Order: sequence, then structure tokens, then C-alpha cells
Amino acid sequence: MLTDLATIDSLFYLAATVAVIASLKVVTGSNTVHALLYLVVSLLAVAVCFYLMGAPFAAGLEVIVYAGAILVLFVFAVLMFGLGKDETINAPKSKSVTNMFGAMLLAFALLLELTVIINNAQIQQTLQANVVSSKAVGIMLYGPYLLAVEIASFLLLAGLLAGYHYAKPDVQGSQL
Amino acid sequence: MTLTFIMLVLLFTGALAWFSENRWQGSAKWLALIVLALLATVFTIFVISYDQPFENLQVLTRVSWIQTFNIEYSIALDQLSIVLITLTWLLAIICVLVSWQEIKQKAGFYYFNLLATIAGIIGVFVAVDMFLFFFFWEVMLLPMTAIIAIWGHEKRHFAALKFFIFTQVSSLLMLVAIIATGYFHLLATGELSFHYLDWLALDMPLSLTQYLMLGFFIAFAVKLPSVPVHSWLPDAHTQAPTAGSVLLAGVLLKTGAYGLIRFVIFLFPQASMQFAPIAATLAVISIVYGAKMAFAQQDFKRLVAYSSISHMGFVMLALFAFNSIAFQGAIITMIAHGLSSAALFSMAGMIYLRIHSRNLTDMGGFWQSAPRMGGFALAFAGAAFGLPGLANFIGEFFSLVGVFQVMPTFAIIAALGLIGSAIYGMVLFQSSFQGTAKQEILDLSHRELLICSSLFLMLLVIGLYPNLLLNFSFGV
Amino acid sequence: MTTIPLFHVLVLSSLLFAIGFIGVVARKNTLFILMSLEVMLNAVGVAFIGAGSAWQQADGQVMFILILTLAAAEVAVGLALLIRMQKKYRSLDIDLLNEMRG
Amino acid sequence: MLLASLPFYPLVSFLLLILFAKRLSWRLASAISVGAMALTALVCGLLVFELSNSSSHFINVDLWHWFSLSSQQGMAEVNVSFYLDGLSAVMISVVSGVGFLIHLFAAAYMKGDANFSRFMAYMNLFIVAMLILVLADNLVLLYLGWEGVGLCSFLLIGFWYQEQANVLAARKAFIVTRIGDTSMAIGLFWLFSSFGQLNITAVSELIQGVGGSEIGFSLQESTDIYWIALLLLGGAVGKSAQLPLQTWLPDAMAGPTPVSALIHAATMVTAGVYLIARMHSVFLFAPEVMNYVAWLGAITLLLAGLAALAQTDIKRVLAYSTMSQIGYMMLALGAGAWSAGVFHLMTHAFFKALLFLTAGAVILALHHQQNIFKMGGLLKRLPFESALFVVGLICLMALPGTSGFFSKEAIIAELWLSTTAGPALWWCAIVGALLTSIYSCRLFFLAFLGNERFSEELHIEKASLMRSALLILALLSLFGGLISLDFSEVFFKIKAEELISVNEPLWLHTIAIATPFVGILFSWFYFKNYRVDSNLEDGIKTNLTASKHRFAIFCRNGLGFDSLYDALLIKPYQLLAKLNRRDFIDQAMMSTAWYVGLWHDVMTMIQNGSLRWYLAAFGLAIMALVGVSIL
Amino acid sequence: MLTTAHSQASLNIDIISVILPQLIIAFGIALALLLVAWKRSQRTIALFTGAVMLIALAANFSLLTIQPTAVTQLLKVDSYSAFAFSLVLISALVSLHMSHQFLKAHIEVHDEYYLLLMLLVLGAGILVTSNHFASLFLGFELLSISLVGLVGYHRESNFSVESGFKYLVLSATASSFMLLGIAFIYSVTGNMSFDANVPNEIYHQQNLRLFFEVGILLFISGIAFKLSIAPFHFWTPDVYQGAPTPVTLLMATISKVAMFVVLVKCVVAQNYLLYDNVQLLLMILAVASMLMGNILALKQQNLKRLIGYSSIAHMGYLLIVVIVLSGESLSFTWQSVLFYLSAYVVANLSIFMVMAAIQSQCSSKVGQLLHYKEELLLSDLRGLFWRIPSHALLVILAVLSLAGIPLTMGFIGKFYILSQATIAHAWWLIVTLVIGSGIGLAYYLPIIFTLFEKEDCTEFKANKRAIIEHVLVYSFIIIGLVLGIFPDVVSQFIVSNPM
Repeated sequence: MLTDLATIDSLFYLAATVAVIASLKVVTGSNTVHALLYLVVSLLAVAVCFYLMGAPFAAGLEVIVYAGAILVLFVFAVLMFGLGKDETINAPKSKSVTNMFGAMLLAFALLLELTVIINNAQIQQTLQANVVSSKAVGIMLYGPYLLAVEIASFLLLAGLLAGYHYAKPDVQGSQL
Repeated sequence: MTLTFIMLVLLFTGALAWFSENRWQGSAKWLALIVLALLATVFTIFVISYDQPFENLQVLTRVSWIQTFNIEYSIALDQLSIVLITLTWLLAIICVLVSWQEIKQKAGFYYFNLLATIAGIIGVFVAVDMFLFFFFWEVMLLPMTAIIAIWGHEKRHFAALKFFIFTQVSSLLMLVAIIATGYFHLLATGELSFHYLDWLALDMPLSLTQYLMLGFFIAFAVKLPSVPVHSWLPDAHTQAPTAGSVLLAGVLLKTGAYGLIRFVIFLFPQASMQFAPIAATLAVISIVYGAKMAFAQQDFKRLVAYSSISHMGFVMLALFAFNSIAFQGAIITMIAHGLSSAALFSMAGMIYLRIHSRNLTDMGGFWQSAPRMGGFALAFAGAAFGLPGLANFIGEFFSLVGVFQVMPTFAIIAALGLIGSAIYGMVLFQSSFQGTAKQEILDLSHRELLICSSLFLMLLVIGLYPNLLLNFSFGV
Repeated sequence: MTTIPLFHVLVLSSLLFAIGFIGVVARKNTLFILMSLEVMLNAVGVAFIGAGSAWQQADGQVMFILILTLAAAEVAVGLALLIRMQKKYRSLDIDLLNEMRG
Repeated sequence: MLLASLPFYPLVSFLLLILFAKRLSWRLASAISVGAMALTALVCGLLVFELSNSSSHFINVDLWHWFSLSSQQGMAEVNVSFYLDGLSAVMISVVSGVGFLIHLFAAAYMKGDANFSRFMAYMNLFIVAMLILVLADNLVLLYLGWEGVGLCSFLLIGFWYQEQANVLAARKAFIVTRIGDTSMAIGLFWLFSSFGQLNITAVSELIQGVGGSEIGFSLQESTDIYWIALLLLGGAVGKSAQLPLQTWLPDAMAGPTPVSALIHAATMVTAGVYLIARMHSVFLFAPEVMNYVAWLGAITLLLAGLAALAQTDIKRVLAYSTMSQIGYMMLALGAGAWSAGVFHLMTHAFFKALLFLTAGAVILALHHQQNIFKMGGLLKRLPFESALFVVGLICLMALPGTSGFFSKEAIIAELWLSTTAGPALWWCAIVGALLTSIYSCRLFFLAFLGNERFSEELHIEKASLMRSALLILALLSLFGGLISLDFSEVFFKIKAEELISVNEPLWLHTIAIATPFVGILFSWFYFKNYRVDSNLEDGIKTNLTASKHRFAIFCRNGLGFDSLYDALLIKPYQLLAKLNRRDFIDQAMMSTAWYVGLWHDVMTMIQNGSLRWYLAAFGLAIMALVGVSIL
Repeated sequence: MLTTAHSQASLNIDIISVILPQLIIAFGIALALLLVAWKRSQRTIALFTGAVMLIALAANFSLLTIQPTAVTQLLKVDSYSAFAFSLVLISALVSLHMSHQFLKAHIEVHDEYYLLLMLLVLGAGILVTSNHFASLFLGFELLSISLVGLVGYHRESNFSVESGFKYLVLSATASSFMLLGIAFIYSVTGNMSFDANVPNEIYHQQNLRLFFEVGILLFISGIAFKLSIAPFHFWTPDVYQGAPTPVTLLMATISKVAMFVVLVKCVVAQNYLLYDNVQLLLMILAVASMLMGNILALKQQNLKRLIGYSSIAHMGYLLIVVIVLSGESLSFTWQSVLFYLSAYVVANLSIFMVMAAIQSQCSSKVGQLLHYKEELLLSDLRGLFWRIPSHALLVILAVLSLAGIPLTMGFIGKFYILSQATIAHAWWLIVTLVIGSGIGLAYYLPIIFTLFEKEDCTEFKANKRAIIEHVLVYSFIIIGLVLGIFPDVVSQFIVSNPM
């Protein structure tokens, strides 16, 4: 019954609110790990938005690369330094329960949406109607944007090199 | 071509002096002196042997320089520039002579700067392509600033900075005016040109020219200098080494006057005619104010500096009277002031060399121990307050007679400047050479005697036989 | 054309962007600053996707992919710097970094 | 050609003396200078002779073309050329003759001085300038001489420049006269711009031509003439120490006495009179100005006489008397009695030079003691000087028979009926004569009669040079009145017939002649205590002192003109100078630099190195710009 | 459908040849990686990098007179971009030499430095040729990221982390702002290529107009950040100070040149960037940076900071050209921009060369590790003229050129700008320029004065061994003078071509 009266718009707005709230929590959170989790949530919500805007490929990338790869980097960093607490004063002292609660709530909302989207046939076909397919994206990438891809690879190389340089251990005169 | 050659030789000699000084101590000044003398003779011979008359501009060289803006390397001569260049040669030699003892360290580089300045000045007087003119106008500044900043007195950096910023900012306005005129030429005739003669041919609407004229006027008024933009001058003159002051007062100020004549009055006649009342007011204010300030000073050179503000006020007043007598008066005043102020500054230098102070309160009663010096000091002070028989009198007399026919009130107020000049002249001479003898000083050496007597003779000759200059028409 | 008006998408992206920016400005913790940067970039991604789908072009998504790479590179460098900072200052307080001024 | 050479003898001697200043012995130096003067005097005599029997009543010689001024009236040639006519002949003879005598005297007087040759050089230079002044045929050359004599007077007043007082006196003299000169210069400009001529004869011909003809002057021209005359008068007033520019003369007595004799009595101070006489054609057509001249002369002569009454310094007494005598001349000129004025100029030159020189001799004898209250009884001690001094005084008082009598009578005679003067001024002249005799007597009594009020021994030198000079001068001043001057060609006669129909009351002349004697009588009694030895009975010398009365002091200080000018002009000018020594315009210019510096400080505060602030600034900037671009 | 049209333009050989220099650099990077894998040696890698750049320069030289050619829709090479890229390469070469001077002291081998340097150059190469928002943004990022790597490169330094972080965070923020701007613009125009002719009515659809304008603004602000135009200049002095001197040089020259060229390209291509309010915006930026840059630089004792501030002012001057840009006189605009940039580059190269020389001389060896001289104060120049006239002369020329005094290129550059402004009657900008350069003299001249002061402090003497250094110094003196007196030598390379 709920599935019937849901339209793409309403779903989109719901996901959008979720994303906004989650990112608000990110910037205001005191606990780094919690903040990271909220960031995941907001990314997921944005992914849903992408899907609803008819960019499934982008949505997938969002989930895989962003939430999957980049945030894992963050987590590594956090664990590496054992950055338990943030030492900012302007961050509110908060109960971890409510945090968990909020996060779970948002996540649940997204889950709900997904089920609705998948179950709702008419939504599906509207989306099918105006999706920019991954095929088109692929053609673009390896057609006119070919050079862009190459350059992006160099960009990553630059990031790699810089990161390596900063992160490598100090040498006291010894050959590396 | 000869003039280009002269300028190049000057620069080259400067470099040579710079290096030779490092090799042989004290060779630079001889080199400078000899080369200056030679070039002066070369110049004279060239001018005399040149076939066309110099009543109006004779374009000597005209080759393309920067095609992008259709800028040419073009130089020309007429009587005005010839007279001023002659003055430059004289004072250049005087400069070398006054620096003889004064400049001890870094002498080579000093003479390089000196010669470069002179080259720049000559360039200013001969350039007829406006871009070239501006080029020289700035090039002349750099070594001058260096001279002030390196060999100057205690507050030299401040003075040099002030001098440079004043002239530079004002000349940027002139640059804008130059560009604007150039592009107006583009609009009018369809081709870009910065050549003076092309501009003379151009007829521009008054609504435009009054702004362009203002652009030029400000730059030259700063250089002249006229109240209220005079305030760089006392510091620069006071802090500069003697030769620097001599060159500044003797020639650099004249470039301002030269600019006023050639690029304001001849180029924008109606506009400057329209502007004349304001300019004349400024000039009169400079005359009176300069005299008053000169009286107030305790510092010998500062006093002379303010006095030259007053004198250049006469020049500006005379120029903006648009009257042939006044015009001749202006030119004679330029020359006369060049000589007299140079003389006074070198006098200051000689005193400084002896007592290491420019402060009038440290002086007094020098006549006792140095009568010759005293005599010359009196003569030069007399020249400064326009003693008849010396050049300045002729200049001021002509200027005022001319101005009186056009705007009597201005002339009368300006004549009050004569009283003021008498006052500061008296103060200058009496507090340094009369009164109770503070200390004994050496009398003039032969070199100094040469400097003073030659300057005095020139003043006297022009004063008693001004037709030397009056025979020229100066393009009016 | 999807039924979601472009205007609203852009509003959403600007909201996210603003939140991210506020985070960057407000937080002292360097790690949080990096996260907020991610949020900002993400917001930009939203805008591109929205525009792309509005024009029914793939360019939007291509741009999004490029932005992803950028984000990755930045995070890599940022975290490396974070390590250095931790080594040097034993803290992540961004306000320690104001030795150069004037 | 003689004429052309005239100024060059002293010039040459000046050059010689100045070049070999210290190396010349006294003998040689004095020989050169005095010899040059003698030569000048000789040539001058020849010239006068030549002039007197030359058909045309002037000699003109061009040296060289100085410059030429072009105006709408045409080209005005200004040459260095000399013009000798009756008037200038009188002047040059006075200058060279008296000058020669004074040189003679000075050679002896200044013998001891270290800078003797410099002194003589200046004296020569002065003669040069003065000759140029009087011989100039155009006003510019005249101005040249005019300034030249000013300079020389400055140099000679400040000859002993170690004393600050002398320096200040010299400065005062130069600047005050310079004020007059400036007004004269403006007069020249005006003259040129309205008549397009600066040559004296040309100008006078022009003016007389127009003025004498039926057309007369246009209104414009007449106002021009009025102003020109006024401005020239300003110059004359400055140079010959008339009101209101008279204050420099008493201080000028700081110079050596021969200087005072030559410059500040005989020659230079009369240059103003010469100028007016020279430009009489201009003045004739400006009757109001003539009137001013007369009044100025009258007032000066009275006030100066009053001041002379109260002086304690012998030279200052003489200085004030000079002033008042020149007042007479001015009065004469103002009254149109040109020849009388010039005549008085000449005689005055004689006797005033005599007075100064004798005073100088006295002062020398008294070891430079100038205070007459420290003198007395000199009649017995210095009979020769005293005698000459008496001669000088009687000429000054214009007792009948002396040269002063003739000239002064000539003036007074013309006053009564003069259109520009009139009875009132006549009475002034009489009162002036009275004053003159009174202060002369006072001076004589104080200095030469009474008891000796000086302690140290007199130092009497019988320098034959001095004495001869004094003697000649004495003779001149006694009998100089017999020299008849004929200015008929020089002075343009106007309304001559009125002067012929003379019907003035008879008592005029009697009064005029009687006045000096009245004065003498009066002072004989009034100044009794000065005259008689008050303290023969008791051995103690009661020292006379000048009266402490407030009015006396007021008169002694030159009737407060000095303090007045000090308060009105000098103090304000100095104050202004002191206040604005740092040049407020410069301050204003520099304040912009200070302002920029302020901005610099503010902005560096913003540049505080905190990353979060930078980010915030980034955001703020964008917001601001959004605001701008939306509005 | 323009995009598809471009996508048809496949990469045949002659199009490849057009972007040859960039390709050479790219392959150079790849080869360098291999080289590192094979043999790690300071000299080898440095020489290799130099060689690559020289080849690229040579390849680039042939492009100076090329007709504009599009390479796919992303890049478009024309003579202007070629000229700009050669500027970039030259400054990269000089900086390479300087970097070698200061790196060879270290025992540790710095391959990544040279790689980053090449990446930086590549980024600049892409920027100057970019014809599409995507390539613009990629080039921008490549530039930024590799700079972030370089800025904090000298890890022993106190400022390494600080400057690194400042640059990273700020440039990331800036780039995301710019990206958002691009996104907004794209969402309105629906096309990201520069030479897409966008119908005008798009700008007037009400609901998106706000986004459109904000988008333009954000885009400009992003670029303004890189150009360090006030009020987005805050990072400049700090990062300049913190970075090693060669890197500061790179920042001062390469990134400025590349960014400005691309800015001009945008403005030339996208007519909507010339809207009145955008123009007003740029005008505000220009005035602000002309004044702030100069005023902030006053009384500045640290040389690098001083250069940083002055660069702010110079970008302000240069912005005038963009503001007064008008459709008809494009070639003149390009000429002005490129000439001014080259003057600016030459001046900076000269100054930094001397600064690096002083630094490497004044650095003191602590143990076997070289302790690098961090701060370079104005007082370190004291009396330089009497010790090493050649270096001092170079500094003087450079400073005069920055101050825009005749006899130097800077003056000609200023002349160009003034002409542009005069033609466009932009009097207020001119007034600001005059005031700005007036203030500027107040900190440029003291530099020269310090050169002439009595030598007392530093032990810096000319070392005879550094031949290359002397050659460079003298050649730059000559370049500065010759180009200052005969500017045609340069401007004839900047040939106009029909856009």
C-alpha cells in the first residue's frame, strides 16, 4: 500500500533529506568513527538520489568507490592514529545511543526507499524511460573524453607520488 | 646620427670609467672630464657645421623602433634644445669638477651614473618621438636616483624614494596622456603615431586636449617643480651629493620647463591658453611661497632648494603669459637659474667639504678666513636675488615685463618675490660669511676657483650681453 | 526528462556543499576538514549528475567519475600530510599551523 | 668718449684692489684708489666744460646694445649708454668731486684697518655704480646703478662684519631699500607696458608731446601716469630715506664714517631726488603725486628734525638731519622747484660731507667715542675740527651767505605760490628750519662747549690728507652757493607765466631769514646747561645725561617707526616662517604615505596565517561578491 | 549535438602532432618511472627530465605559428597556447636547474620531485591548451596536486607541513567551488565545451538565472584563487614563504601563466563571461588586488612574501586586459596578455635565480646533511652589488621590470595594458593602476637600495664553479635588456590567428 502512493519525487526528497541530515551529523559529530559512518550514510543517500535521477552507473560508482574505497582510507587513517576523540570544543557532547539511533534510523529510511523503488513497477519504468545508461557513459569516456581519462590517470599518479613522498618514513642520511 | 653617437659614447665611457676605476685608482674622473670636454666640442662642431638653420625642429634621425606601436627612434634639434644641451655640457663638466674631491668610494660606478644621467638628459632634449621622450625621461631618473641613494647624505634613501615616486607617478599620468593622444591620432588619421611632428599636424577638439594637456602638465609641474607638488625637491636637493644637487637644480628642473614649452604650450595651445590662469596662480604661489620657505630654512642646501622653487615659478609664470618677451625671459631665467643655483650648490658642497655641516648655525664669519669664497658667495647670492648685471636679472626683468603686459596683478605679486629673494639671499650670505667667525676654513683651491669663476663669468656675460641668447627666436 | 526538477537538485547540491564548506571552516580537526571536503566534492557530483540527467547527456556522469578520481587523489595526499602532521605536532589541530603570517 | 670712459677709472682700480687685496701696501692701495678718483674728478671737470660750450645741451654715448624689448608700440632699444645733461652734470661733479675728497679723507681715516684695500675697493665700486646711475640714459641701466649702489652701501655698512649689529644694520638697509626698488621696478614695467619705452628722454618726449598737445591724455593714460609716478616715488622714497621707508638710515651709521659721509649724506641718499628730477616729466603730469611728494618731504623733514633733537650719537644726529634736508629737497621737487631742489642737493652734499668728515675726525680723536654726552669742550682741544664743524653747521642752519642759505631760500621762496605745495607746506619748511637750527646748536653745545666729559687722552693726528680734504670741503660749502646752476634745458617749464607774476607778501622772506637766528637764540638759553661749565666751583664733573622723558626716548628711537614695522611686518613674517618651517604642503603629501602605511598595518592584521580564517575569508568574499552581482 | 561532432574528430596522426609537446612530457613521465625502476641516481633523473623538457620545447617551437586545431573536444592548440607553453617549459627548465642545485646536497634520491615537476608541467600544458571545462578542471587539479606535493617537499623544513596543508585544503576548496560553478553553468547551458555557441535566451530563463550567475562567480573565484587575485589571495604569501625556492618559482610563473591563459581562453570563448555584472565583478577583483597587493607588500622584509604580494598586484594589473577585452581586438588582447606574462616570468626567473644562489651558498652543512637556509630576508641582499655585480644587476633589472620602469620588459607590458585601458576608456582602472604602481615603488626601490648598502653581513661570494649559473645570470641580464629595448623580438612570436 505504501508502495503505491510513493512517487519518484517524494522518494527523491526523502533521500535528499537523509543526505542532508547525515552530512550535518558528519560536520557536527564529535566522534570520528561516528562521523565516518554518517558520511557513509549520506553517500548512500546521494547514491539513491543518483539512481532516482536516472544515473544508475553513477550511483553504483558512488557506493563502490566513494563509500567503499575512499572512506575505507579514512577508516585506516583513523585506526592508524587511534584518533578516538576530536579535540574541538564546538562539537556537542552527545550520547552514543542517540548517535547509533539516528544513524540506524537514516539507514533504515534508505533501505525502505530501496525496497519501494525496486517493488514499484511504475517507478521502474519511468526510470527506464529516461536513464542515461552506463553504455552511453562508456562511449563518452572512450570517445571524446579519452584524453580526460588519460589525464585523470596522471592525476592519480600525482596523488600517489605526493602521498608517497609525505608518508614515507624519515631517512637520516641512509640510502632508501 | 651624431647625437646618438654622443649618447652612446657617454654610456660606454661610463662603463669604461667604472672598470678602469677598479684597475687604476682615480682614473675615472679624468676619463669623465676628458670625454665630456671632447663630446662637448663634437656637439658644438656638429651644430655649427649643420647646414639647415635651427629656427624650427630639424629632424636628424628617424628610424622605426617598435613596429607593434609604430614607435620610431626619432631625434631632432632646434635652438631651444641646443641652448639647453649646451647648458647641460657646462654643468656636466662642473659636476665632474665638484665631485673631484667629494666622491671617494665607489667612484667608478659614480661616474657611470653621472654620465648615464647626462646621456639621458640629452636624450630628453632631443627626442621627438613621444615614446622615446618618455623613455629618456625615465632613464634619466634612474642613475640620478642612484646618485642620491648611494652617495647622498644621512637621509638619502628616503629622499631618493620620494624623488622617484613623485616623478614616476606623475610621469605615468603623462604616459597615459601620450597613449591617449597616440590613439586619437589612430582614430583621426587611421594610423598609430607617437611622433611629435605628426601630433603637431593633428588638430584635436578642445574638450579632449584640455585633459591631455593636464596629463602632460602635471608631470612637468612636478619636475619643475611648482607648488603644491614641490615637496620632493627640498629633500632630494638636500640629501644629494653636490654634483647631484648641481645636476638636479641645473638641468633636471629645466627638463620640466622644456617639457612645458614643447609638449604643453606648443602642442596644446588653446588648452593651455585656457588653463593659463590656474597655471599662473600656481606659479605666483610658488614664487612667493618658495621665497618665504627659503627664508625659514636653517640648512644651506635646503634654502637654495626652496629658492629654486621660487625661481622656477618665474619660468612657469612667464611661459603661461603667452607673450614673446616673457617667453624669452623664461628661457633666460632657465639658463640663469641653471648657472646660479649650480653655483650656490657647489658653494654648499665646498663648505660641506670643509666643515662637514650644511647647517647655517654652524657657519659664520668665513669671510675672514676665505675672502675669495666670500666674494663668490656674495656674487652668487646676488645672482639669486636678481642683481642687475647678472643673468638672473635679465631673466626676471623680461619675464615680469612680459607678464605685466598680459596680467599685471600676477606680475605685481610676483615682483614681491624679489623682496623675498633679497631677504633669503641676505640671510644666506650673511649668516654664512659674516658675523663673528665661528671657525677658520681654507680658501678656494684652484679647482674650486675655476668652477666659481667660470660660473660667475657666464652669469656676468649673459647679464651684460644677453643678446647671446636673445638672438635666438626659440620657435616663436 | 525525469520528473525531478533540476532546480531542486541544484538546491540539494548547494545545501550539501554549504554544509561541507561550513564543516571545513568550523572544524579544527584536520581529519574532519578532509571529510568535509569530501562532502563538498560529493555535492558537486550531485549537481553534475542532476544537470546531466536534465540534459539527458552522459557528460554529467563522466564529470562525476573525474571528480571521483580527484577526490581519491586529494584524500591520498591529505591523509599523507595528516601523518606528517601527527608526527610533527602530535596533534591534528589545524590552528597549530599558523607560524607563517604577516 | 671721455664720458664713456668715466666710470671705468674707479672700476679698474676696484678690480686691481679686489684682486690683489691683501698684497697691496697701504700706500699703493690708497694711491690707486685716490688716484683713480682724482682722474675721475678731472675727467668730470673736462666733461662739464665740454657740455657748457656744446651747442646741443647734452652729450650722449652708446657703449653697447644691451637688449631690446618688442611691444605693440614697437621695438624699445635698451642700450648701455650714457646721457649727460645739466642735471647729470651736477650729479657727476658732486659724485666725483665730493667722492674724491672723501676718498682722500678715507685713505687717512682707514689707514689702520686690516682690510683697507677692500674698503677702498668698495668705495670705488660705489662710485662706479653711482656714476652709472646718474649717467644712465634708460631706466633699466639706471636701475642697474640703483641696485649697485644699494649693494655697495650694504657692503660698506657691514664692513666691520664681525659685530652682529653692523650685519643686521646692513641687512636692514638693503632689504628696506629693496622694497622701494621693487616698487620702482613695477613702475618700470608699468611704464613700458603703457608707453612701450624705457629710454628716459624718449619717455619724456613722448609724454610731453602728448600732454602738451591739445589732445591731452586719455583717462587710461593719465591713471597710468599717476600709478607710474607713485611707484617711482616709492623707489625714490626707499633710496633717499623718506617716510615711510626712512628707518634704515640711522642704523646705516654703523658703517665707517667716510661711508656715512659719501653714501649716506652726499650721494646715494640723494639718488631718489635725482630720480624724481630725472623723471620730472612724468611727475609733472601727475600733480597729485607731486603733492604727495611735497607732503612726504615736509613730514619727513619735521619728524626727522624732531628725532635729531633727541639723539645722543653724533652720527645719528647728522643722519636725521640728512633725512630732514632731503625732506627739503623732496618738498622742493613736490613744489615744482626742480632747480632749487637740485641746488640744495649739491650744497647739502658739500656741507653734510664736511660735517660727517669732521665728526669722523672728532670720533677718531676720541677713540671711536660717538656719544655726544661723553664729549664736550672740544672747542679748545680740537680747534681746527671745531672750526670746520661750525662752518658745516652754519651752512646747515642756512645762515645768510652760506651755500645752504642760497639753496634753502630758493626752495622756500617757491613754496608759497606753488600749485602743488602752498602756504601750509611753506610753514612746515619754516618750522623745519627752526628745528634744524635748534638741533644744530644742541649738537654744537654738547660736543664742543661745556666741560670735558671724557677721561682718556685724545689721540690727535695731523694727517695732512684729512685736513686738506676737510678744508676744501669747508670752502666749497661756504662758497658753493655762488655756483649758479642753469637747468633751463633740463626742466620742462610749465605754467611759467604764473611764476613770473609773483605777488607774495614781503614778510615771507624776513621770516625765512629770521628763523635760524630765532632757533639759535632759543637754544642759547634752553641748552644753557649744555653750554656752560656747570661745575667749575666743585671739582666733581656732573655728567650730563640725555633726558629720560618718555617723549624724548620716543624721538630718540626714531619716533617708533622701527618698533611699528617690527610688530607689523618683521615679526609676523618670522613667525610665519618659524611656524611653517616644516612646510605644511609637504606634511600633507607625506600624510598620504602615512595613511597607506595605516592600511598596510590593518591588512597585515588580516593576513594572520590561520588557515580557518583564510577559508572563512574565502567564503565571505564569495558571499560578498554574490551580493554585489545580484544587486 | 556539437559534442558528437567533436567525438567524430578521431585522433589521427597530424592531430597527435599538434599536442606533441604534452605527449612528450607524458611519455617522459612514464619513462622516468621506468628509469627509476632501473637506476636511482640524482644526476640521471635530473638530466633525463631536462632532456625531456628540452625536446618538448623544441617540439613546441614548431607550433608557434600553428593554425588553431581542436584535438577532440577537450583540447585546442593555437599559437597563443603554444607560446604560453614554451614560457612554461622555459621556467620549468630554470627551476629544474635551481632544484638540482638545492637537491643534490641531500643524500636521499628525489625521483618523485622530478616526476612531480614533470606532472606539473603536463598539467600546465593541458591547461593552456584546454578547450573544455573538463580538461580545464583536470589540468587545474593536476597542477594543484603536484604542487601540493612540491610545496611541502622539503620535509626537514619547519614550514613543510603548514604550507602543504594550507595549499592542499585551500586549493581543494577552491577547486570544488570552481567545479560547483562549472556544474551550475553546465546545468544551464548544457554544454561544457568552450566553443559551444550557447543561445542567448538560455540566460534569461528565470528559475535558473540565479544559479547561472552564481555559477559564473564561483568559476571565476576558483580561477582567481589560483591567480591569487584579491580577495582570494590569502594563501599566497604563506605558501610562497613555506615552499622551497624553486617551487615558489614554479608557483609564481607556471601556474600563473597557465591559469591566466586559460582564463583568457574562457572569456574569449564564452561571451556570457562578459556580462555587465561579471565585468563589474572582475573590476572589483582587479582594483582590490592592485591596491591590496601593493599595500600588503610595503615594509615586507621576507623576500618571498614580498614577491608573493607583488604577484597579487601584477595579476590585478593583468586582469585589466581581460576586463576591457572586446570582440574586435582579440589578437591585441592576446599579445598584451602574453607579453606581460613573459615579462613577468622573466623578471621572476631572474629574481629567484639570485635568491636560490644566495640560499644555496648561505646554507650551512650540519653533519653530512645540509641544513637549508629557510628564511630569505631583504637584509641578505645587503651590499650584493659590491660583491657580485652580475647577480645584483640581474636583481635590479628584474625589480625595475616588476616596477614597470622603461629599459625593461615590464614597462612595455605596462604600456600594452595602458593602451588597452585607454582604448576602452577605463579611466578608473588606470587611476588605480597608477596609484598601485606608485605604492609599488615604495617597496621595489628599497630592494635596490639594499643592494647598494655597505656590505657587512653575509659571507656570500660568487662561486667560480657554478658555470651554468653564471651563464644563466648573464643570459638573463641580456634577455631582460634586449627584450626591454626591442620588444618586437618577443611580440613577433605572438602572431595573431583567426579565432
